[in-house]
Formats: sequence, structure tokens, C-alpha cells
Amino acid sequence: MKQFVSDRKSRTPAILSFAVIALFYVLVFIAEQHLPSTSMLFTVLKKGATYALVAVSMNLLNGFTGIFSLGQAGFMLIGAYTYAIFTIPLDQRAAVYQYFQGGAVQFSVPVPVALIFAGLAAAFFAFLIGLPVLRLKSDYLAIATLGFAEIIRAIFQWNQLGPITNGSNMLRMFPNFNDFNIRNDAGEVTVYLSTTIPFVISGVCIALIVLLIHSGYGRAFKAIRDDEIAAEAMGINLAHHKQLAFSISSFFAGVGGAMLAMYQTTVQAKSFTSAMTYEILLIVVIGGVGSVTGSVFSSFLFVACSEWWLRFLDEKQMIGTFEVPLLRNGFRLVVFSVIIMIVVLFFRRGIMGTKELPDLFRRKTKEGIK
Amino acid sequence: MENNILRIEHLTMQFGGVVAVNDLSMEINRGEIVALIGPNGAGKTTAFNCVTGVYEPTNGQILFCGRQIARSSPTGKMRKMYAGNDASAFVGDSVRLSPDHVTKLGIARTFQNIRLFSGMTVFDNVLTAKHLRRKSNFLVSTLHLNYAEEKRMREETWELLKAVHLLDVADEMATSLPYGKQRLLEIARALATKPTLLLLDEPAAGMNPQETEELSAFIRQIKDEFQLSIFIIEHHMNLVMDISDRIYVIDFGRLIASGVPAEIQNNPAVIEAYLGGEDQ
Amino acid sequence: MKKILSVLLVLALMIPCFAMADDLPVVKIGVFEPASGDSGAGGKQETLGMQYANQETPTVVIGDTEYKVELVYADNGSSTDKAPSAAQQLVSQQVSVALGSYGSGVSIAGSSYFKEANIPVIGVTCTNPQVTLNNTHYFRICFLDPFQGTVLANYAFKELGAKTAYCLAELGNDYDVGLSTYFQQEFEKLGGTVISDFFPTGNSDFTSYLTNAAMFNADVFFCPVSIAYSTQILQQAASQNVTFPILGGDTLDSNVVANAAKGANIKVVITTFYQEGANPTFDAGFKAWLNSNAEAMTNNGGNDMISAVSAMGYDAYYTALEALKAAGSTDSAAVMAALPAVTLTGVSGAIQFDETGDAIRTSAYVKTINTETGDWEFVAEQTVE
Amino acid sequence: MWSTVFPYLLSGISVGGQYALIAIGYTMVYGILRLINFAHGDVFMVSGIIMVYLCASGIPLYICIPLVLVLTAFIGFLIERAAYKPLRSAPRMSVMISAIGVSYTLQNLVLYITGGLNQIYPTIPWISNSVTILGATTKMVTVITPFLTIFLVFVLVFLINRTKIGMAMRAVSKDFETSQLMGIKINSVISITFVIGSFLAGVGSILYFTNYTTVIQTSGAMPGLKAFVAAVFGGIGSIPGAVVGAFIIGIMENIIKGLDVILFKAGLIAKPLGLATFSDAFTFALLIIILIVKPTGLFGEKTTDKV
Repeated sequence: MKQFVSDRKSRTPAILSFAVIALFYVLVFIAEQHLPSTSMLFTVLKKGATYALVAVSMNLLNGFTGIFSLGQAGFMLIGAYTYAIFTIPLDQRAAVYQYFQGGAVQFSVPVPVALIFAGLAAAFFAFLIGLPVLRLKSDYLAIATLGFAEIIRAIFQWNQLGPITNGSNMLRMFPNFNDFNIRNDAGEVTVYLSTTIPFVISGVCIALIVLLIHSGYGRAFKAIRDDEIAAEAMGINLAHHKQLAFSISSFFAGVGGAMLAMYQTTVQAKSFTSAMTYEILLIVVIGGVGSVTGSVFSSFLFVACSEWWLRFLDEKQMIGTFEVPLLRNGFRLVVFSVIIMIVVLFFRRGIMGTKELPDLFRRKTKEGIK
Repeated sequence: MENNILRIEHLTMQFGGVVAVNDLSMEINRGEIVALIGPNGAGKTTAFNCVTGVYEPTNGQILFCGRQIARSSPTGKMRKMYAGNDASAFVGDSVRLSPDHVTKLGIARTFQNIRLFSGMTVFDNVLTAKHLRRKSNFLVSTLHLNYAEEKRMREETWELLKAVHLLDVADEMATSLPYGKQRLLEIARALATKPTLLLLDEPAAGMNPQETEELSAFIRQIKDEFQLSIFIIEHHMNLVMDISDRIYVIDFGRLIASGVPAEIQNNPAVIEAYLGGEDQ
Repeated sequence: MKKILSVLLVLALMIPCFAMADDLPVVKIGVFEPASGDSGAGGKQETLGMQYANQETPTVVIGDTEYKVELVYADNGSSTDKAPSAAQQLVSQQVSVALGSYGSGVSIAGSSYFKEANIPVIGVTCTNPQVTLNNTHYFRICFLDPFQGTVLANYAFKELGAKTAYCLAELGNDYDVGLSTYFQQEFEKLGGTVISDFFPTGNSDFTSYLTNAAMFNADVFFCPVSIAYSTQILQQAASQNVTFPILGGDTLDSNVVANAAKGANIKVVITTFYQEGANPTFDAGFKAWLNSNAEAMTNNGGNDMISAVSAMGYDAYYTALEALKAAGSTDSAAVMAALPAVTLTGVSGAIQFDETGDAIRTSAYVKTINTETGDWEFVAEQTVE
Repeated sequence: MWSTVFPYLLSGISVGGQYALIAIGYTMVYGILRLINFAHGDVFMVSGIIMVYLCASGIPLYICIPLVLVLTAFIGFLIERAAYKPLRSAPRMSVMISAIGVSYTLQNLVLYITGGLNQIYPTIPWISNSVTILGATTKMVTVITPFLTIFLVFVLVFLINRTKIGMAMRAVSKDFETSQLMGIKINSVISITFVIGSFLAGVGSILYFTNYTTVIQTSGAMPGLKAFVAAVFGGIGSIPGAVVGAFIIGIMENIIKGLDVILFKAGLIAKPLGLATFSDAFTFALLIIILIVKPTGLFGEKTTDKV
């Protein structure tokens, strides 16, 4: 029984959760084949999958390593740009870099490679930024990373870098989610994958993060979160491990950024503002700081509400002849932010607290026994 | 190689105008249990923090197994405000190892105000402390390719918990344990780093006499079981007199006496310091 | 407490969406316009044109059945990151054709979603060539920036006798950057020199940029920026007593801008699509409608002055109707197929598409602000062959 | 050379003064609650919106202005009570998140009310008039801002050093728990801090928007962020620090905007490099440098955390 110490708890919950996730993927695939591709459902699923990855990557920092960073948007920007720059088809570059004679980069790489580039680029910048910044304490760190995100944004917008970044102008024409669909010669779609693939990408990434969290390094991160001094006294090198967590988190933020680019089909530096970081932070909080499952749930919830379920609040609604008051452009966001405030104030632990998917089944099974 | 495992030479730690530790010199031999005692605020924990690399000493040097782990002399502003003894001895290149480095060399510690990893189970607290001895890099362990290593570490952890009689609570949250057990867990966690020198900062604080009894037995037991040298700070005189081979006494940062328990027990200076200490 | 709150939360999410009941079959036309953000004012005025046209002709006969035309709105927030979901929204509501947007950037950002769902879009005042380039689904009823840039450059160089021009554009705004680039190209071809500068989104302190222009001894200050910024630029220019005239593109053609310049000692010249008075019947009808509709009035900036974008919106609506008639079905693909052949004599002039789907336009109106009255005044109709 | 730099200096000083008035709010709140009040910039913006609507409703200016200030102060008070007080015992991170939530809410609320359209700020006579000093023409407000700022700061410093409540504030910022034990009414002290902070933000908004005349839900974000940077730069917790920092940042930012011209005139560059792009980024670069070189800022006193 030795080796079962600490995971004496039966393995069934884990297996169950795997089953559930797998089932979900299958459902998504089937739905995509049969429901009209114009349905809002798929928008939500695509964007949700993207945000889920970014939220989890942020949670790895804020929730599991206790580093309160607000640089996420900056790293997403790097990822998005790297992806776009390396994947725009050659014959389109002239059109995209219209003011810069087709730009400096005159080759393009396959999508998976570009995704990895995106991650690496973000991770690399994170490493450089981390060197000075990670020595700072909680909210100083937060504001410094926020500052760096803004600086990155400005650099990418600088006209002198136009040949690479297309200045402040939009990057587009790069492969997006719809290009994952398999088409026949006539150009009709035979197999829809435009939602399934994003799920796979972000699924794999999140799985990697989860593995990391459950590895020895993950434990070291948690140790740092719980008590830096004790962690150091147990031989954990703070600088090295923080640097590691920061770079890894940024790597996945970068991949997330690339996915966001694919979702939006265009990239522009000016949209990666601190507001975006706040949005992601709120997602993490709503889901529960320190719960991967929570982050994933709340990403989909957040996107679904803002893109879909609460949309009707923005338009005039008639019940018979009675016009529902207050409903007009912007009301959705008001309701939305009120909900968020309620969560932040009264449900501070978020949807999941620090629980994960298996824990849900675990409780159930326990009850079952009783 | 020489037989003292830790040697502190002319250690002085000064915060601003306050001299917390003043010209402290002492040594610990292999296999010894050495106690550092003194009234509250005498600078005992500060000395610990210097040894473990939390503080950079103002002056003096510390050798572990003959290797410098700290060496410095007053610099900058300190040079003017320095109030300790001779600062001349250690001028020149200073050495400062970070706490984690010191731990890697084989010095482990517990904390006076318990510092367990609150978000983790008892088992994970100990398992985490094994992290520094791992061979596999983060890619390997992320992909869980180091199964053998992980398994070994879990088994060792299991052994440790058995040794400190915490096996039954292995899956409890660390902070949910009673005070006494938390202290034991801290010791187990320290042992998990495979130290040769163990620093215990008031391990018996908040324990009842009976628990204290067990503790002294326990300390001896782990000393033999893990071939440790032990450096202990403690107020419980019975415990100190019972287990320690030699005792150092400091008051207001200065060393006022040292020797075997019997000598210390009837050393007037010590008694004075303590009575004085109590009175204030 | 928590219990109640959580219940409330659930309710907030569960409120059902109410559908409208109606007798006639409905054909949906998507309105892909900014209702908020920097271009919000312009977007709303453009939408007004469509709304007016819609209440003027609320039904259309397609094939041999009469359909009620329903305008479906989506606010693209004048930002390229909100545009996709706005486009998605229209797509998911299966509109037969979409109109818009005010602002080229958002049009480009939304484009691919309509393309994927093959829904045709009729660009109203998005003047950047990139909008329609290599797109079969994007059409446009206004002139293009190269043309507008040329007109402006010529006007500045010949009429205003400017030798040095200072261009100011918003970072990452395709309209601004595009137009000023074309202006620069033409102006330099004519032998002038151009200093171009950019300001970050959300900037509100333009004094330094105005000073820059003055320092470079610019003879003209060219700022083809969205209404939000142009109003601030005008006011700050006024308070700095700048000597050079301020030149702008079609975005400045709004009564909001005119009001901002009222009573100030500055010269403002712009090019645009339509000048009040060119079509009296439309003017009269539109003003009447504005005055009868409080909400419309506020959306128009509080008075009944007619902005060119409204006229364009009006024409766009009728172009869409023509396309629907020609298609003989509400199927978006059919409408797309029908659109290239559509011709129409709108209030802003004759509309006919070339092979890239752009309207063939050869003339632009040059206007200036009468700073006493705060009205736009017609200067000339510039034609470039 | 001077004539080249001066106009930038001028607008720099004025915007610096306005940042200063916001920065004080940040620095006071941080000093007492150790909280970055992300919503402060939005309070500043809301104050602007209130002014727009009050004037639109036809209330004469001489009533509007004081009313705006009072309302702004009240909003500050309200926010503290609603969003921060319940979290007194919570970890700092969740309070910070609550602050972000409040800022999000305020912005969306204004977006809803204004319909996301820019609101033209009412022109306040006299201070909106143009004046020409040393060849640079500008608004009167530009000139008076720095003086008004300095004056208000002096009043504030007096308040803090001479009055009972000021003493309480200093006590609380020194040691929260102890001063609580000493029977200081923590909550009222905190409320007053927020009221003062918001009041000054209100004054700032009047000056700022008289200069820059359009208000939109996002108007507060950048000035807010910069004011905060100013506070950190000057040493968060220290009022003089915040003011000095604000002026430095205001001036630097405008110099950067004009850098092309200055370098060009000085003949250092052949053609403009579009360095104005970095006018915002520079502020943050400055922040990071100071954080790394001297984490406690220019005037911040050192804090040591116990092992």
C-alpha cells in the first residue's frame, strides 16, 4: 500500500472526469457537424476555448505561484503578432503590408510551428522582463507588469518597425479557425473542425499546465505561494522557480494570443489593452483563484454571457405592446459588471474555490457510500 | 577533514543602531546536540537567520564543514555606525549564500513561528521539501517521465511521516493539525531535505510537559537515525539540559557562557542574566 | 444573503428573449455600425439614414411576395476587437445583406465573418481600398481614399497654396493611416513636404501635436481622424490661436464637429460625399423625421443638420433593396450574386459598381465650417479624372 | 532652443498639475489601506460626466461646480463603503480585484448612460480663455492649474499635520492594527481619506476637462494609470512625492511628444522618427526603472518585513 499513500483516494474520480471531458469533446465535434455553422454557439465555444487557455495560464501565476502579474495582455499580443507575422501567405503580404512594400518577413511557416513560435516568443520576452521585475513584491509587481504590457504595445505600434509589425495597422489574411475545416474540391466543407481544433489546442495546453501543477515543480510553486521564506528554507530557489512559472505562463498566454488572433481573423496592437488583462483576471476570480477547472468553466460562462445570453439586454424588447424599460445599448455590460461585483464581494472563492473536476465526483462518491 | 561541522567566527549582526548579535563565536561538532539559550530578544533567532542565509551578517564568518557559507565586514553606511567588535578581520571579498543554497549544502531548519505550507496536505508538505534533491529537470517531471524518482520520493516521505507518527493524518491539511503535531511536521519537512545539520528554533514552544518529554526522546532518535548534528534554540530548560551535549548562552547578543549542561546550570553569569531577563 | 444573491444571479441569466410577432414575412438587413466608441457619433448618424429610409419604405416586394424589412443592429464599438462578435451576431441572425460600417478598420475586421457565411456587405462610408480588395462579398457605395487623398492634396497645394503639411493620425486606425498616406503620396508628388505624426488611442491632449505642427512651420494641418478626436483638436487649436487651416476627410463632416468649431477662430476644410441642399426632397423629409423623433434627434447630435453619412446610409438602404429585388429571394448568396449589376440614382449621386465592387465616383464635395453660425458651407465640387 | 521647448513645458506643467490632484488620491488611499484603488481614475471621469449632465440640465455654473465636487467626494465615500469595507479582512489581492471590478462597473455605467458617445465638457468662462505667455498661446487653465494644485497640496499637508483627523490618518498609515487598538475609528478615517481623495480628483477633472473638453467612459483610465505611476514614482504614501512625481511625468510625457521637433530643430535627426508613439509607454518605462532602482520611490520611507 506504500505507493498509494497520499493518493489513497480511489482513482475513479479522475477516470470519471476524463470520461466527462472526452464526452464533451465528442459532443462538440458532433454538434459542429450537424448544427448550422452560423450559430452563436460556436462563436462562444471558440472564444471560450481561447479564453480558457489564457485564464488558466494566468491562474498558474496568480493562483498557483502567488505571483500577481497583470502582464497577460502584453504576452498575448506578442503571441498573436508572432503567429500572424509568420503565417500570412506570401501572396497576401503585399496587401497586408500595404504601406511597407510587403514587409520584411518573406516566408511563412505551417500553423502548428507558428503556434509554438508564438509561445516561445512570449516566453522569451517574459524571461527578459522577469529578470528585473520578479524581485518586486505583490502589487508593485502587478503594476510593473502592467506597465510592461503597455510598453510592449507601444513598441509594436511604432512605425519604424512597420516592415515587421506593419506599424500600428491591422495584420490579417493569416489562417484562422475556419481554415481547419476540410473542404472538397468544390470548396464545400465536408468535415467541420473550426471549433474542434481550437478545443484540441487549448485542451492540450491546459493538460500540460495541469501536469506541471501536479509535478514536483508544481508543488514547489505552491510552496512559494504559501510561504516564500519557508520555501526558500526548504531549498527552493525563488528566483529560478518564479522565473520558470512566469515564462511558462507567458508561453501559454502567447499561444492563447495566437488563438485569439485566429478567432478574430485580424490582429491589432491597440486592442490588447490593460482592460483585456482585467477581463481575464475577473474570469480567473469568478472561476476561483487556484482552480484550473474553475477558470475553464468561468471562461465559457463569461464569454457566453457577454456574447450571447445577455445580448438581448442591449436591444429594445417588447412584451406584447409593453416596452421593457432600461433596455438599450450598453445595459448588458451594466448588468454584467453588477454580477461580477456581486461575485467579487460575496462569493470571493469563486465558482470552484480551489476544487478541481475530480473533487466534484469525489464528494458525490462519498455521499454515495453514506 | 576537521570534526566540527559548523563554526561561527566573530558573528555580528547589526540592524541600524541595534546590535542583535555581537561578536558571537561558537562551533558544533559532528554528532553533537548543541543548544543556544538566552533570555527573549537575546539574538538567538537572529543567529539562526545568519547561519541559514536569511540575513547577511554585518561582520564575521560562518563555515559549514570547513566551507565558507557567509563572510562579510561592515560596508557602506554600516562602516560608520558599526558598533560591534573588531571589523578588521574579515575585510575583503564577502561571501553570502542564499537560504536555498545553504539548505542544499545540508543545513535544514524549523521556524519559531511555524511556517508550514498552508495550502497543502501533511504529505505534500514533506514531499515538497524533497524537491531540491530531485535529478529530473522540469520538462521531464512535467511530463511525469520521472516515475521511478517520484515513486521513490513518495516512499521516503511515507517513511518520514511514519518516523514522526503523522502517517494517520497524511492527507489532512497541514494547518488543521494541533500545535504539537505541526512542530513535528516542521521537523519532518526539514529532515526531508536530507540535512547533516538540523537547526531547531524552539521546537517545544507551546507543548505540554508530556509532549516535551516525547520530543526530547524523539530528537535523540532522529539524531541517530539520520546521523545528524543538531543546533537547537530552546527555553524549556529541562529539555535543553536533558538532550544537549554543550550549551552556549547569549544575552544582549553577547556570548556570556558556554560548556556542558552541568557547568551552565550553576554559572552565576547565566543565572543573573536569566533572573535579570525575567525581571525586565 | 448568499442564497438570495445566487438566486438573483441565476434569474439574471435566465431572463428569456422575447420574439416579435408580425404578419408579413420578414427580410433582415444587418446594420453593422458603431453605436459607441470614438466613431459612435458617426455610426449613429449613418444609421439614421438607414432608419429614415426604412420608415419611408418599410416593405419590399421580392419575387412576388411582399416582405417587411427589419433592420438588425449590431454595435461594433468602433474597435477592431469588438467587430468580430458584432459581425457574428448579424451572421447568427441570418441577415440577407449587411450595411456598414462607418470606419474602415472595423469593416475589415468584420469582413471575414460575412465572407464565411457568404453574406454580402455594402460598405457605406468605409473608404479604405483594403475593405473590398480581393473580396467578392464586400461592396461599397462611396469613393476611396486614394481618390479622396488626391483631392485633398490638390486642394491643399493649389487652393490653399500649402508647401508643408503636417499629418496627424490615430495609431492603428486604418482609415486615418490610409488616408494620410495617400494624401502624403500625392502631396509630395506635387512637390510639397509632409511631416506625419501619430497619437495613441484615447489620447486627449493634442496641444503638443499642434505645437509640433507650428514648430515645423506647417501651412496646413491634416487630421483625418474620428469625430471624437477631431472635436478636441479643433477646440485645442482654437485655444492656441493656430494660424494654419485644418484639413480633414469625410469623418469630420458632422454637425458635432461643426458645433465644436462654432465661434472659434479657425479655418476647417474637408471633403465629403454629400452637401445639404443637393437633394431638397430628401433634406426636407429627413429633417421632418428628425424633428418628429426625439431619439433620432439626440443621435444626430441635437440639431437637424444633415450629415453626409446619413445621406449615404439612406442610399445604402435602397441599394440593398434593389439587390433584394434583383435577387428575387432573401437568400444571401443570391443577393451577393445580384449586387454587382445593381445600379441606383441615390441622393448622393449615381451608384454603379466596378469589378472590385466599388462604386464609380469621380467627384467629392469640399466643405468648410462657417464659424459664426457653426454650419457647413459648400466650397466646391472637386473632380479628379 | 528654449522657445522650442517652452510650449511643451507649459502643457507638461499643466497636465502634471492635473495628474498631481489625482495622484494624491491614490497615494493617500495606498498609505492607509495598502490598496491600489484602480477605480480612482474612473471616479475622476465620472466627476466629468456629472458636470456635463448638471450643466446640460441648466443649473448655473456657480452651483454646478461645488455640486460636482460634493457629489464626486460622495461617490468616493460610497465606493469605499460598498466595495472595500466588506473586504477589510480579506487578502489584499481580492481588494485589488474588487477595485478593478468597481472601475469596470463605473465605465460600463457611463457607457450605458452616455450611449458610448463623447460628451462635450461645458466651457467655464475665464479659465477657458486663451492667454499668451512668452510667445506660447494657451488656455488660462493651463496657467492656473499648477498654482491651484500647489495651494491645495499646502492646505492638505496642513490638514494632515495640524488637525486631529490628520493625526489619526498618519497613525493609521503607520500601523493599522495598533491605531485601531488605540481607539481610532478606522472606518471614519478611511472614509475621510476617500472623500478627500475624490474631492481632489473632482477638482482635477474640472481643470483637466476644461482643457481637453471631451469626456467618455474611458477618459479616466489613462490619466488614472499615469497618476498612479506618478504616486509610485514619488514614493507611494508620500503626498509631496506624488505631486513631484506627477509634474515630472506630465512634463516628460509632453517633451516626448515634442521630441521629434526638438531633436529636429537641434539638428540631431534628419527626419521625424515618430517618437510620439512612446509618450505613454515612456511613463511606464520610468515607473519600472524607479521600481527597480529605488522600489520605495523618490520620497517613500523604507519598509522592512519581518522574518
